[in-house]
Amino acid sequence: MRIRVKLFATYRELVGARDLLRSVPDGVRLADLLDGLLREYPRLAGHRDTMLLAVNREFVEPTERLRDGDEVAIMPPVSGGRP
Amino acid sequence: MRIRVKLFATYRELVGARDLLRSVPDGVRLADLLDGLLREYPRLAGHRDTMLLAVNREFVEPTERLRDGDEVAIMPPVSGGRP
Amino acid sequence: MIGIQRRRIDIEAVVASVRRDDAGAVVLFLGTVRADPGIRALDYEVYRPMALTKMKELAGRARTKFGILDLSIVHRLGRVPVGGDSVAIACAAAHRREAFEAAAWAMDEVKRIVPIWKAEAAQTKRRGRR
Amino acid sequence: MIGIQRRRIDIEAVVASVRRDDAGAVVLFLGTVRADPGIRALDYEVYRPMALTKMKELAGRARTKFGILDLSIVHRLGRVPVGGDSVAIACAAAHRREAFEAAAWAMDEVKRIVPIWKAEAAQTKRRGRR
Repeated sequence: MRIRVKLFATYRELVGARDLLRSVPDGVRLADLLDGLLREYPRLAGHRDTMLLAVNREFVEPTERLRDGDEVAIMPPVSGGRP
Repeated sequence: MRIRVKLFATYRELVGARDLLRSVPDGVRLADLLDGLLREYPRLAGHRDTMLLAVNREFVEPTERLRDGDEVAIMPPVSGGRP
Repeated sequence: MIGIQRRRIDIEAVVASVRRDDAGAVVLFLGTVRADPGIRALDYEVYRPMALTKMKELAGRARTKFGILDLSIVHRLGRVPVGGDSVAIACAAAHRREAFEAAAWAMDEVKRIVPIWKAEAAQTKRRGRR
Repeated sequence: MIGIQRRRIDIEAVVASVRRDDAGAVVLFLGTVRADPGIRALDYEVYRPMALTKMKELAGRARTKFGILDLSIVHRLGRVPVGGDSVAIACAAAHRREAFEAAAWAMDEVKRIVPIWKAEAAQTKRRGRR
């Protein structure tokens, strides 16, 4: 399966790319894709617990199963600042 | 002492005047002036418990002592409506 | 900016009156004349000098109580048609929580202690709605 | 009105987008770029299609949750100078309590679930403040 990965804000800077294309085996979960990316880009690893994950523009859990052509977004927490 | 009395909104309509001038004895309290006005304008009497009272543009209690030249305002509760 | 006026409220001007570079949040509240059954307009009556004094006082109290940067209040006087703004309150603060709280509190105070009364405007013969 | 735009936010237009004759209250919230030490501007980055979807969803949820009449959200993208509005939320309701609550809730939700990030704009050589 071909998966498009989008990176935003500080993660885009850490990885040095805005979009990645990855091939993964059928039926893989988002967590598996993510494990591979964190090995590939160790500077992302420290953010694993706080990152927001979306598939096709919906927030999902890492257990989400991916399908061919999915758009995965890996995002830092949104803009924040105290209320 | 000369006291100027201002009436607003529904009270102005009930009394049929926007301003009244009244002479009262020295050292009289607002409550005494008010008693006289309620006798003079009985249609105001039913509003006694809800009316707002001010002397020289400050809210006061009916026990407030009046002084010559004071401007007394007798006002319905302000515009209201639920929050 | 504290004001009582017959003319339409310029909301850009009310917002501009509280803007500051150290603000991170501005809240504007508009009280508008609602099309309740039979209502085409409201007439606002004001005890002007006392209303202005009370509005200034409550804007000052809002600054102290909520730690906001600035607060403006402008109220209409006379006839305001359905859909029109009868009152505008703008508040600037470093953070949004206190801007919302101060604006809501200020409007409650306007309704509680500022001598302004509304009455249904006399009906005209026209049947059409604005 | 739901929007993400590079150009300045027209606050009159955002307010106008929620006005209705059955509204008695309009609340406008503006998130503005605050002059924190060393900050001259912020750069906003957006995951646009997802951000638009989430903004539409949360405006719909606000209508249901608070019983408000309408809610608009407009966010800036790109560089916003100190004093500029980065986001505007306008809300119309029959009564003010729900207009304040819905606008405050909507802004919390924007900060929580709408994929928009801010970063300090790169410093220029100029020393003067705007």
